[in-house]
Amino acid sequence: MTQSPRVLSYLDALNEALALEMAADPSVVVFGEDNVGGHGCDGTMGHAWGPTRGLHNQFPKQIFDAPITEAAFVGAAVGAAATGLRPVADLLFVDFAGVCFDQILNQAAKLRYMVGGKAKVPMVLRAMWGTGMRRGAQHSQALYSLFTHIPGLKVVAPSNPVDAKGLLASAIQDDDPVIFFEHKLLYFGSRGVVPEERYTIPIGEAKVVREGGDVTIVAVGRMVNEALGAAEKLAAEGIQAEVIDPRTLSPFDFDTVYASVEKTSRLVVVDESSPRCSIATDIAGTVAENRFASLSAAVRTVTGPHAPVPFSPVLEDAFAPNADKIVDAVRSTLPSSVISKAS
Amino acid sequence: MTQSPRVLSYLDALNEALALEMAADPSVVVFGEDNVGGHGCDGTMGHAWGPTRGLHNQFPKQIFDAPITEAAFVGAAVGAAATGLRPVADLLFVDFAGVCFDQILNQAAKLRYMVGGKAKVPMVLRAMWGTGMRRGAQHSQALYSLFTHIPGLKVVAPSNPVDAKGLLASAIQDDDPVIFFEHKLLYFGSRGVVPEERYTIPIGEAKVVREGGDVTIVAVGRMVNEALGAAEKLAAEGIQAEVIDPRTLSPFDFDTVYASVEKTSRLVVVDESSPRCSIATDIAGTVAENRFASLSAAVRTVTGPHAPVPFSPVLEDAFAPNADKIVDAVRSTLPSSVISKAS
Amino acid sequence: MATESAGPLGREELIEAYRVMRTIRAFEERVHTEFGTGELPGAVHLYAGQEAVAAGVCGALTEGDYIASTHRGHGHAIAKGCDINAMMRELYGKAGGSCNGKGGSMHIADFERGMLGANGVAAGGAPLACGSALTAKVLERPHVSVAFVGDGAANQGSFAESLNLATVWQLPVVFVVEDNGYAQATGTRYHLRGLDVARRAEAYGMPAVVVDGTDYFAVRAAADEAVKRARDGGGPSLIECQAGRFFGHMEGFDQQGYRGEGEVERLRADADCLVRFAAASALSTEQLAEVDVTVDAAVEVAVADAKAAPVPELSELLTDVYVSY
Amino acid sequence: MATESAGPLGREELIEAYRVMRTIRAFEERVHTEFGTGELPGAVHLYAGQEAVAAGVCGALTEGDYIASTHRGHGHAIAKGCDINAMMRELYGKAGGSCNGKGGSMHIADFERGMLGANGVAAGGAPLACGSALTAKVLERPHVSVAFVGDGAANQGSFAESLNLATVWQLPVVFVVEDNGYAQATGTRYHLRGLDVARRAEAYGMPAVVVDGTDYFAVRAAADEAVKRARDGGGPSLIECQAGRFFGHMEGFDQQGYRGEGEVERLRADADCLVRFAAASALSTEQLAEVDVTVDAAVEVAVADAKAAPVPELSELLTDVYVSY
Ligand SMILES: Cc1ncc(C[n+]2csc(CCOP(=O)(O)OP(=O)(O)O)c2C)c(N)n1
Ligand SMILES: Cc1ncc(C[n+]2csc(CCOP(=O)(O)OP(=O)(O)O)c2C)c(N)n1
Ligand SMILES: [Mg+2]
Ligand SMILES: [Mg+2]
Repeated sequence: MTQSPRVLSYLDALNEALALEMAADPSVVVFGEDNVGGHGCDGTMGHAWGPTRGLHNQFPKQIFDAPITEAAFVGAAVGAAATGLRPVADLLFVDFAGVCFDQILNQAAKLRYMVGGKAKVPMVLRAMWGTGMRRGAQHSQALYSLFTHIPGLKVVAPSNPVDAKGLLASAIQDDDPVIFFEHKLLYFGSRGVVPEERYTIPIGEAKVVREGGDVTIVAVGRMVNEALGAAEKLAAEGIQAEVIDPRTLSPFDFDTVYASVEKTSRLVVVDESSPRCSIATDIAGTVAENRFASLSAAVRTVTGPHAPVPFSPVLEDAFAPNADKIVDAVRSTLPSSVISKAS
Repeated sequence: MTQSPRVLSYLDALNEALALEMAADPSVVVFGEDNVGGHGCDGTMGHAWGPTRGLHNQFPKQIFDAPITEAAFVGAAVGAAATGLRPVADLLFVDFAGVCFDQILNQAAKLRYMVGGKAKVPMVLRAMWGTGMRRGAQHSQALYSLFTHIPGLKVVAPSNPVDAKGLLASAIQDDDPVIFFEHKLLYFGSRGVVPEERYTIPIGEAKVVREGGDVTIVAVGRMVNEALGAAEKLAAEGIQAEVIDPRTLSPFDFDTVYASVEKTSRLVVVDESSPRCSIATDIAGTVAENRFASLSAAVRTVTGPHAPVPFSPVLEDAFAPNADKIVDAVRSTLPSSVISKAS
Repeated sequence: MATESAGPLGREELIEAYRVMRTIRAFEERVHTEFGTGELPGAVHLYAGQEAVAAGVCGALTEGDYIASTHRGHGHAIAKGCDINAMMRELYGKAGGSCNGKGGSMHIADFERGMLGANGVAAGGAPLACGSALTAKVLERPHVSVAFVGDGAANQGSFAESLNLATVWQLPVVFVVEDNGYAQATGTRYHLRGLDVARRAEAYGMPAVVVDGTDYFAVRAAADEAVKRARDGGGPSLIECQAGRFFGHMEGFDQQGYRGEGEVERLRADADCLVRFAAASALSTEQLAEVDVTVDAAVEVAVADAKAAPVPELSELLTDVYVSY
Repeated sequence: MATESAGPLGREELIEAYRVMRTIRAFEERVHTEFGTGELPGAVHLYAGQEAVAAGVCGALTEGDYIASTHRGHGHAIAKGCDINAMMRELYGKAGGSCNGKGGSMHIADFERGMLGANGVAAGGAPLACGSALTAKVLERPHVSVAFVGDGAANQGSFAESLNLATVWQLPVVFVVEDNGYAQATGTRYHLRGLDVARRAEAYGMPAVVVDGTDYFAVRAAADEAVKRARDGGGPSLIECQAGRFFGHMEGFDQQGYRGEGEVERLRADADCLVRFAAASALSTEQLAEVDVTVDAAVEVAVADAKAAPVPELSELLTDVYVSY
C-alpha cells in the first residue's frame, strides 16, 4: 500500500467486510432486525444504525430485515446454511441469545455431528457484547464463555478494526457456525489503519500484541487495550509484560499462550465476564494442567464479579477489569523482591 | 430411626421431596409437561412417568400440566416466584433450556439484582441431564457449566437419593432460583437408604465421600460413583484417593476442595461435560489460582470430549469419563516412583 | 372499535386519569430534554403519545393487581402508581432510585405497587404476567395481571406461548398489545403484514379487541371488561391499542427518517390523547390547568432531586445478586 | 375438510403412494417388535397410523424440495425417499447408518434427498425449513420446503415465529401440523383447548386448511395446492392433518393409559389410512399384494442388514464436530 493509510472505525471495518463478502459471493446473505433499517409505514427504508448501515443500496437482494423472531431467523440461518447459503444473522445484543439459544446450542452447533458429517453449517451470528454503555443487566453481558463451552461452535472476538474486518471475512468464508462478538464500546472507540482490499485473518490464531519476558497477560476484546495500558504502567516499573490477544476463543490458540508462559512463567488472564466457568478460569485451568512445570507463580484471573451488570455508571465502571486491576494482579504473581525493587 | 432401613431409588426420593414440600407449604406448586401425566382426550389423567408420578392424587391443586411452552411456563415460574409462590418447574431434559434460556439467563437470574433487591425469585427448575441413555446429542448434555457461569442462579447436582431428597427440599425452600440437575441414569440406577421424614441438605456444602491422603478427586453427579470406583482400584495399588462430591456447583464449596488439596497436593476433576469453560477447568483454574503453593503436580481434568454426544452406544460409552480414565489421570499426577512401586 | 365516550367515570376519576396521562407526558418530555444535555445515561425509550393506553388500562386495575411492562415502561410505571422521584433517580442511576440505580430505565420496577418491571427483552413481560396471574389463581387472590407488549414484540415466540399458556391454565391475565406502528425503524406493515395481533389471540381461544389507543375512554372500557372477565374467573383476554409514539425509538438513537413525511407532526396535532381526553372529559379549563401546574412542579422536583441525589455505594455492585449465597 | 377421492393420480402414482405408506407401516411395526426384544437402543417414536400425511405431503414434492421433520420422523424420511437400510442401521447405531450411527432415530437425515433431519426439539424443524426456503428464494431455485410439526409442538414459540417469518419474507414453505391427538400423554383438548392450529396460521396471514390425515387423497390435494402456491411465489401455507398414532408416544415409555377405552382399537379398525387408501384407490388386490410382499421383504432385509452391520469406529466420536478446527 503506497497511499496514505486509511483509518477506519471498528464499526466501519465490519461494514466493509460485509460488503466485500457479499460482493464476492452471492450466497452471502445478511439479515436481522433493522439490518436494512426499517420498512417504514410509508415504505421509507434504510435507517440501519450499526455495521449494516447502507448496505441495502449495493446489495438489495442480499440484505433484509427480520421481524423480532430470533428463534425463527437464527434457526432459518441454520437451515439456509445447510442448503447452500452463507447467512450472516444479526442478534443485535448477544444477551438476546437467550430467546434463540436452542437454535445455537442444539441446531447450529450439533447438526453436522448428528448427521454424521453429511452437512455443514457455514453461518455467522453477529452480536454486540460488553459493558460500558449503561445498558443494564440484559444488554451488557459477555457470554462468550457459554458459546465456547459448546462443541460445534467457533467463537471469535476481535479487539480492533483490522482484526474485525479480517476475522469477519474468515467467519463468513468458514464452513462452520461462528459466533462473532463485537464489543459495543469498540464500534466507535477503536479506530485503526485498515487495508481496503479483501483479506482474511485466520480463525484460531492468537496474536502477541506486545512482547515481554516477565509475565504473560491474556486479555479478551476490549480488555486488550486495558492490558496494554497495564503493560505500560508495569514497564515504567521495569516489568515487561507480554500481552496476548487470543482473537478467537474457540478454537483457542493455547500453543501461543503456552509458548509465552514457558518464557515468562507467569500468567494473568483478563476477562470482562463473570468468573465461574469463564474463559478466564478455562485458560488458567488449562495452563495449570498442561504447563504446570513452567509456572513459577499462581495463575491470576482478573474478571468481572459474580454479579449481573449494574446500570448506574459508577457501579458499571467498577464491574469490568481495568489497567489498575491488571497491574495489581501482575504484581501478585511476582516475587516481592521484584516488586519492592520496582516501586 | 429404629425401623429397618428403607431403600429408595433416586427417582422416588425426588418424588418424596416434592410431596413433603407441597404438603408443608401450599405455595409450592409443581408444573411441567406431563407432570400430572396427561389430560387424555377423554379426560383420563395421571400418567406421569418421572419423579412427579402420582402426586396429583394428593395435591390436585398444586400440580398441573403445561403445554409445550417452556419459555412461557419457565417465565411464569419467575413471575409466580416473585409474587408469592414457590414454583417447581420441570424442563424434562436440560437440553430444552435452549428454548427458554432467556427466562433463565435474563429473567430468573437477574430480576432480584435489577430491581435493587426489592424482589426475590424462589423457584426451582428441575432437569434431567447426562449421557448413557442413548438419547443422542439433543438429550444427553450436562450444561451445568452454562448455569454456573450465570450470576444469580444456584446450581445443584446430587449424586445419590439421600442428597437428592435433601437438596431438592433445600432448593424449594431456598429464596433464590435453583437449577436442579437430575442425572437420568441415577433415577433407577442409584438406590439408597433415605430417611422418611422431611429434611434438608444445605446448598453449597460439598461432601467428602471417601477420605484419602494422596490425591483429591472432585467428581460431579454420576461421576462420583466412577471416582469411587477409581479410588478402589487405586487403593489396591496403595494409593489413597480422597473423593469429593461438590453436590452444589453454584455456590461452590471451594473451601472443602482447598482443605483436601492442602492435604493431598494433587487434584483431579471429573466432569461429564465438554472441557472448555467447564466446571472441570473452573475448579482446576481456581485451585491453581488460590492454592498454587499446595500443588505438587499439574492439576488434571477428566471430561467428555469437545464434541456433541453421539447416539451409537459404543460411541456414547466412550464419551463420558469412567473409572479407568480417572485412574490414569490420578497416576499422571503421582511421581513415577510411587507408580512403579504400586504396579 | 369502541367509540369515544366519557362513560360512567366520576369527576375524581376523570381528574385522576388526566393527572396520570399528564404526568407521563411531562415526565417524558422532560426526560427527552434532559437526555439532550448528555447528562442522562442509558437506553431511554419514551412513551409520549401512548399515555391513554397505560392510563386506561391501569385505571381499570386495583393496587393489588400486577403489570409487567416493556422497555418503554415509564408510562406503565407512572400509571400503576410508581413514585416519579424514585423513577427519575433510577434514570440517573442514583441511590434511592426505584431499583437503587441498579436497573435503569429498562428495569424500573416497584413490587409494592404491583409493577413487576420494565423489561429489556422483547415480550419479556408476557410470561412474567402469566406467573403473577398464576399466583393469584393458586392462592385464590382476586388479582389480575396485565402484560404490556409492543407490536414488534408480539412476534416473539414467548408471547405466543404466553397466549397459549394463559388459555390452557385459564389465567386471570390481560395482554395489552401497544401498536405504535413501529418496532425500531420497522413498520407494522412489514413485520405484522398490517394484520391485527388480536386475531392471533382469538386463534388461541381468547376474546380480543382492537381499540384506538389515543382514546382513553375506549381503552378504559375495553380494559374494564377484560379485567372484570379475568377477575370473575373468565380467563385471559387481549386488547390491541393503536397509538403512535411522538419520539424516536430510543433517545439519542434514531433520527426517525423511516417515518412518513409529517407523520409525527400529524400525530401531535390530531392524535394527542391528552387533547382528546380534555375535550371528551368535559373537565373545565381550570380543573385541567390545576393538574398541569401540579404535575409540572412535581416533575421539576423529581429532576432536581435526581440530579442532587448521591450515586450508589460501590458496595452495591455485589449486593442483591442472591438472597443468600 | 377436503373429501376423499382418488382424483387425478395415475396408476403408477397410486402404487407408489401405497408402497410408501406400506413401507412406513411395515418399518414401524417391525421396529416396534425389535424394540420389544431390548436389542434396539434409544428413543424411538413410531409413525404408524399417520402414514397418509407423510406420503400425501411428500407425494406433492420433487427430489429437490426439502422437508424438516420431527422426533417422529421415520415416516417423513421414508416418504422423502430415504434408504430404509441406512435408516435401520441408524436406529441400531451402526456404521453405514444414515448418520453413521451418530444421530439415531431422532436425527435421521439425508441431505441428498432433501431430508433435513428428524429433530429432538419440539418444532425444531420449522425454523430450519424457513431457512431452506430462504435458500431457494435467494438463489432463485424452484424448491419448496415443508416443516412437519406435531400438535403439541405447534405450541412452541419457535413455531409461531416461523409462521411470522415465513409470511414476512414470503417464503416458499408449507407447514404441516400433524394432529395425532396427543403430546405425550396430554390431549389436544387440553393443550390446544380443542382449537385448530390452522386458525393461528390464518391470523399470521397465510392460507390454512384442516384435512383428514388418514385420507391420502385429501392430504395430497391440500399439499398439491400449497406446494404449487409456494412454488409459484405465492408464499407459505399451513395444512393441519388429523390422524391418530397407533403406538404409544415412545417405545418402552408409556402404557397409553391416558387414551380412551378402545381408542387404539377403533383407530386401527376405522381409521387405518392403508385400508382407506386401498378401498379408494381402486388398485386391485393383486397390485396391493405385490407391493406388500416386496415391502415386507425389504424391511426384513433392512433389519438383518442392520443387525449384522459393524458398529462405528471409536474414532468417529471425535470426527464431524467441525469441517475444520
Ligand atoms: C428479544 C429481543 N430482540 C430484540 C430486541 C431489541 N429491541 C428493543 S426494542 C425493539 C423494538 C420493539 O418494538 P415494539 O415491540 O413495537 O415496541 P416499541 O419500541 O414500539 O414500544 C427491539 C427490536 C430486544 N430488546 N429483545
Ligand atoms: C422443546 C421441547 N420440549 C419438550 C420436549 C419433549 N417432548 C418430546 S416429544 C413431546 C410431545 C410432542 O407432541 P407432538 O408435537 O404432538 O408430537 P407427537 O409426539 O404427537 O408426534 C415432548 C413434550 C421436546 N422434545 N422439546
Ligand atoms: Mg412498536
Ligand atoms: Mg401429537
